[in-house]
Amino acid sequence: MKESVGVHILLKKAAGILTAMVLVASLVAGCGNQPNASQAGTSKSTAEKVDVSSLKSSDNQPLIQPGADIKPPQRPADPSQLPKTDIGHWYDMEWAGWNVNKVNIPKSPANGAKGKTIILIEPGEHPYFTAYTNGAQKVAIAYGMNLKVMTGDWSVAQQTQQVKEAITQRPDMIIIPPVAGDVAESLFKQINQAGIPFIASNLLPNNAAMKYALEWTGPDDWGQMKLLADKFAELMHNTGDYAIVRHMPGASPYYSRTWGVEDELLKVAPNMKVLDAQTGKLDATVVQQLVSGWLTKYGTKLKGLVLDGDSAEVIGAQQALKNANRSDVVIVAAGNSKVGMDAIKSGFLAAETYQTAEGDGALPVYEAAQWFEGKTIPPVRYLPQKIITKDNVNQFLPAQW
Amino acid sequence: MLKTGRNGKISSMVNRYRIVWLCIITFLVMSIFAPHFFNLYNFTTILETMCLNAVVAIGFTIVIIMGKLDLSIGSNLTLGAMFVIGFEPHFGWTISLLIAVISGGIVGLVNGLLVAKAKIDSFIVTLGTMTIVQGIVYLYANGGALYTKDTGLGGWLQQSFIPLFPPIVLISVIIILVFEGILTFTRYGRGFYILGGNKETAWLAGLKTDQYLIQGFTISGMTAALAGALFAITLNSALPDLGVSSTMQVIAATIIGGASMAGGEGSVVKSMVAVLTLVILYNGLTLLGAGNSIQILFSGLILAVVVLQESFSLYQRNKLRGQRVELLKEFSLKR
Amino acid sequence: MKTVLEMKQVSKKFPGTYAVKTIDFDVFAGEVHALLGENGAGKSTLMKVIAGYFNDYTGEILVNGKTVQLHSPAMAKANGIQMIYQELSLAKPISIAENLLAGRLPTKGTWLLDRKTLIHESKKLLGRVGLGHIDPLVAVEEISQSEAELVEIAKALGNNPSILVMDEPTSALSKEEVDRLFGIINVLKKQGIGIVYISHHLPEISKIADRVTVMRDGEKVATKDITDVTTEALVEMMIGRAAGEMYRKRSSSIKEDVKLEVKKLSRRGFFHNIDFHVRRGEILGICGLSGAGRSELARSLVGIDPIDGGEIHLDGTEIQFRSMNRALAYGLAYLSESRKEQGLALRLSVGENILSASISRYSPKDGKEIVKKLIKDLQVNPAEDHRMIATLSGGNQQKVLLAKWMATEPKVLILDEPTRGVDIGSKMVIHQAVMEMANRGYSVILITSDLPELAGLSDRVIIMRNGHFIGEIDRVDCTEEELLLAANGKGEYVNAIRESR
Amino acid sequence: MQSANLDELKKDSRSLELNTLSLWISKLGIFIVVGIFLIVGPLVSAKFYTLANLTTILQTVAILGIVAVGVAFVTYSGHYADLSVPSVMAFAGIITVATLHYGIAISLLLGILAGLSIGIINGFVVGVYKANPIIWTLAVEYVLNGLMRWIWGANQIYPDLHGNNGRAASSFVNLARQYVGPIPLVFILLFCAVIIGQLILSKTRFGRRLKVVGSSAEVAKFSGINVPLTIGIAFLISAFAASIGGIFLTSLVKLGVYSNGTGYDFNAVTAVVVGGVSLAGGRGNIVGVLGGTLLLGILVNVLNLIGVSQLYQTIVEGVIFIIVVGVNQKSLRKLGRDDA
Repeated sequence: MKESVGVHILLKKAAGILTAMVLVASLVAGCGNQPNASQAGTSKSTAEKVDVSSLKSSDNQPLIQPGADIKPPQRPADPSQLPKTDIGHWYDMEWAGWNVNKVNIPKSPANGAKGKTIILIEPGEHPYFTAYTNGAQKVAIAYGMNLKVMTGDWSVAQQTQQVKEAITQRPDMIIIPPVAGDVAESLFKQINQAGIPFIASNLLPNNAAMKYALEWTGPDDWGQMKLLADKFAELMHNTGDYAIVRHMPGASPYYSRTWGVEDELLKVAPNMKVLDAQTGKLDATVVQQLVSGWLTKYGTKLKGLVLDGDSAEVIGAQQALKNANRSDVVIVAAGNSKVGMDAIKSGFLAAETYQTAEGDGALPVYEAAQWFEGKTIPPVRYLPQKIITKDNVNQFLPAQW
Repeated sequence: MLKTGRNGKISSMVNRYRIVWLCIITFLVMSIFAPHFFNLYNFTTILETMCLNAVVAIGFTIVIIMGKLDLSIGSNLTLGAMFVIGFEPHFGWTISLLIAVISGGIVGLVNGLLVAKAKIDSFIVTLGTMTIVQGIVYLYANGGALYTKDTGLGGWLQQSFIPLFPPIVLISVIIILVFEGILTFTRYGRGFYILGGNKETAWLAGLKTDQYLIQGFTISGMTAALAGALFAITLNSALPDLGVSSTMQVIAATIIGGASMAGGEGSVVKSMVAVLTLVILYNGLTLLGAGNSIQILFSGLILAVVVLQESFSLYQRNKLRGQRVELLKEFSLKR
Repeated sequence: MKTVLEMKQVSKKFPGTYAVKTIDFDVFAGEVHALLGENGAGKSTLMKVIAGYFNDYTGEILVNGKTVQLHSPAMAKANGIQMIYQELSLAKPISIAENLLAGRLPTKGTWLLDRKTLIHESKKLLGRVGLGHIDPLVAVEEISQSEAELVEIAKALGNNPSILVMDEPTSALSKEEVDRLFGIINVLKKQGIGIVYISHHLPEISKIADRVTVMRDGEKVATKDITDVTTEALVEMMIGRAAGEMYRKRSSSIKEDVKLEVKKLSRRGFFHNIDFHVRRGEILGICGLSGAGRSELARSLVGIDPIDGGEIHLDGTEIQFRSMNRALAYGLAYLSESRKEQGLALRLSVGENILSASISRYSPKDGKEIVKKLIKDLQVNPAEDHRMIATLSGGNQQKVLLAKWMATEPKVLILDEPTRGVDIGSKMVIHQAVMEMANRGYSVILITSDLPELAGLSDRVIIMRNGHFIGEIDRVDCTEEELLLAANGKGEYVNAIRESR
Repeated sequence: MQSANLDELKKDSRSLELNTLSLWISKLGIFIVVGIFLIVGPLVSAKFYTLANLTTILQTVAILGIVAVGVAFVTYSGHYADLSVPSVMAFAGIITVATLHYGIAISLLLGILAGLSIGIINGFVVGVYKANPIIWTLAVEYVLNGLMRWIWGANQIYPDLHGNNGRAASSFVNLARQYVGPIPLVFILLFCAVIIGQLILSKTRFGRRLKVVGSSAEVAKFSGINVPLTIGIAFLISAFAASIGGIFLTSLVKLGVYSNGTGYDFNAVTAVVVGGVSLAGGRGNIVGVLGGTLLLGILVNVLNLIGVSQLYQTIVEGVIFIIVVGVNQKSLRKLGRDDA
């Protein structure tokens, strides 16, 4: 085959054209696939009140539910002095945002929600957040608001960049579920100083960060874990030792889903002792090795298991328990994915907390709409807390993610 | 760059400064198409975002020039971030910054010793230290995040006294230019190129090859830790998994920038321009509304195209190696 | 004559044996002192001691009368000792200038690089070896092999050494380039530099050397002036027994039938319109300078490189092949030029190397047998097939390489520099084996720049120059002078008409 | 010159005597370390040798073992490692789940074919164009990961247990939980992979060609070996093993998502290198890779039993990894088998 000497230069041109083509293609692809296309509001005129109570999440639960009106207890004198096993020690983390004086909060335009643009900065791609965005989209459409979504890659570096990019676009409102609670403060400060109102959501940031936000909405992780602990104590008849599979180090559930349970149990069932608490790194294999290690080490002394999540953790625990053919262990978990709901139905999982992902996404958009209409919104608003067990699991099917 | 193409043809000019063309093309495309792109605030954001990976790329490029590989840059970056925030309350910024950079240097030193003295492949050594340092970082704040009360320095770093160049960008660019100067214009710097080009030549020229290896890896550890520390200061906080995604991004950028894995070729400035290109691409795509998946897709495509173009042209050049020009003329005469 | 370098009772021990034992060796200023000996005679070890490779040698070394320690290349260089290596030691991706002045780049101030002086000085050095026209900032990977050899020599000259050690400097150079090198050496001699010259080319040594030292098995046999010693005496000293006539003409058993015929074979830019044939049992030599396209022709004959035209006929029928293993199946084998890069895989054992070209030919059992047989036939020493090839001497490695290609039972075996850098003893064994193969009906094509070998072994020689076939010497007893003339395009065997077409 | 008198040529003076310790290390290699931990195990916890504990150890590393056997071929061919393994695993898993409605057999086949297509691309670019394997497979990892996230987004693709093809879905889901007699299917697959891999490497012609290519690609080219094809097959085997591993992993976690294979690239390299396959190529064997994989499983188990926190474990794993590789490399050099 005849190779002309020119092929070398030809290839260089090809590489140049290919790269340029790839970049132009991004324009077309870019606009197309994100479900952010703001359909022109089909909603009625701005004045008319929008009824969202009819909206349903895919597990046919009402999308916007009145959260339990939980009031924070009195703040102990100096929480850091209290031992970790006393719930007061975690007061600032648990009740972040309640008693903090807001700073430089913009005034509401009070001219209705219709036509407003909201930018949602998702921390990263995960099935929970796909459902979260669906919920947010439903409410945005109902109010005729334009919701643009940016997705990160679970890294602080990426979210920092996206916050700045969101500010560049000068939206009317930003909704931001932070990648990490403790690191959120400098991001919130930037949005606040740019004069853009924003609502924090889903992950509890630290107390100091809350003074910049209009409001924080999301699950009361500490509260629902206490509920789960009460159910766990009831199922264990307040006796027997247990172990906890912890969340990823660095994220705030790392604390809430460990100490929330442990401190509550110390109060409710003092003679239930925690044998060990280790991170499962949200990985089925690591959880299996961890649980199997506990079963070998503690044998029948280990009566109960608390899991920080219900997908990879449930699968790992199932494998380990099957190998040790132990079916006497009472297992409870947080958050309700499809795998977890199946495990409840099959009886492997005794109970788990209900956390509506779509509701988690819908709530801040709803609150934004109220704010646009000039209503006052509370500093913190929780999602409803429910415990799913074998008998009420069917109400919550099919699972949202 | 201390090297010219033999034939001086445009093609070797284009090839040598390929990354600059790529950067300009990306910038133009994004300025035309991406909304809200063309404004001062966004440009400052782009430059600030570039700093983290560009400073990490300094040390990594030096290691690539030596013909080796350093996978531990992600963990060193996190180490720097955690130590600077962790030690600040006790010692203040300057000393904690020093501690962070020195601890990164120590990890680099260990890498260098294992590669130079124990003669273990650098891919393996740095894979091992990556896991170890990641463990240390988690252990340091027993899994938690760290944050500092004194947010003064962080604010100052991002204050744009000069438009477009806040202090963090100035510091990063200056460090990069200093290293580029050392690598191109000093005898010490040229040693890295000769070591990467041919280890025996360096040894026979009397260069202390083991010293260069150890110093190269130590610099890589220090610049990674410095980058992490500066980033953490702007954030006033640090997380144990801060540097996870940086490792691969820096490797991709350095190769796209023109460094070659075989050693003896690469420049710190070109790696910075490559990081800038990728950041412009990501920024533009985000403003166009494209999700994170498309950004990963594009950085992969660009890396693939660069690797393909380079290996294909090398493949062609080897085919024609040794061709005698006068015979070519004669051959075409006959047809 | 001032002694520039003197070694007294120098020895160097390797685990288990003495590589070099109690050597006295001296070099005068302005003298070329040749160092001769078989591989494994300790010649290269002695040379490395001088170059500062080892820090554990015993005995005393004096440079210009002063005792010195040569424990690292830097120390050797400091004492004015410069090495020129057989395998090139240039860094390919780096500019020529930086290679030339490696380790001592000129600086302005303490460490800032002085670019102007760098370019100026490297241009001067390149001028001394006739490469003045090349831009010193060009990368070494973009210049040709022979240019790189001359850059290597320029680099050594750069440190204005008082002692220059040259290890086989002419092995890859053509006749013209060798003459230019000898010119440079004579200039250096006049400048009073003492040169240690290591080579296997005996005719070369008689042309350039003033004194010669012969080593055998780690010990010095004798040091003689070149004038009062003959080539035969040298060979006898080297192998320690009667050299006999180096190349005994074998009774030619050439059969009439043509084994391989090539018509109008060409590859754009490498060789054009090559016609020749080889008969069964015949050894056809190809004579030509380096760069004449002989190796490229061989590579195309066995399918490593493609061809752009012409036909190849084996046993009368035309054969086509696009890959080397198709060619091997037809029985065309090629013993390649460089043993280290292309010939033997250093991390394989002797047995694995021997079978590496005929993997699909032998079952494991037959494989073992053929390896044993070939190790015996070629007297590979040590004769253990599981032994690592890296631990064998150069000569024995070359025998293993020949065994590798004999294992493929080729109809036509092409040999490219089969005995370069190989000691006399191994060279004999290889020649013996090649002649036996020819007697048994194999056809052999011999490409070599070792003219005595070419003249001695070939039954017929074709001549190539600049990619063209320019003539043929159809006489068994052709001499080196005729070959040399023909390779340079002169002499009666070259018919000018063909070349000008 | 009679050939006779050449015989008394003195024996080559540079013979190296082999010291027995390094001979043993290179022979047994990793199994010595595995043995040490098997002794330490019971000291740490009496119930180390219970069936449950051992099954868990093997089960948690079975999939990694299968993938490592594939990657071992790439390392053995002298091309470092295949960094596209995580995406290939996820891709094969997603395709299998997405095509379950055609029935389990066809969907498995399609899943494997999807993985193999990536292997063909890798094999072609690295084999023919000699692209740097680390950078090229890294680029493929990025592109494939980006593609999967763009097409399937982050929503998990569930095997639809209750839909019309529930049977295919349920048989898929318990693929990873299947038992053949007392032994889990995934063990059998691991041991088959190791045995077949070892046979391919040591007994077949391809294996011998791969050894020459691994030691020196240039020498292989000049020995008539089709080097691009041999390298291509090595990448194909890696992709094949990754696809099977990916399908089993997807079956284990009951859902297909782009992030399924995360972490398997470096863990596989760890198992391969600790198992004695040297990065320089042409050395080591597949049985060693099994040893390396088992070591990783036992190590984590012993550390859990001792009660070492997860945070410390990564440090211990890293330190042991470097020590084993260092000892391995030193013993090879002492045997004069390695010119490193």
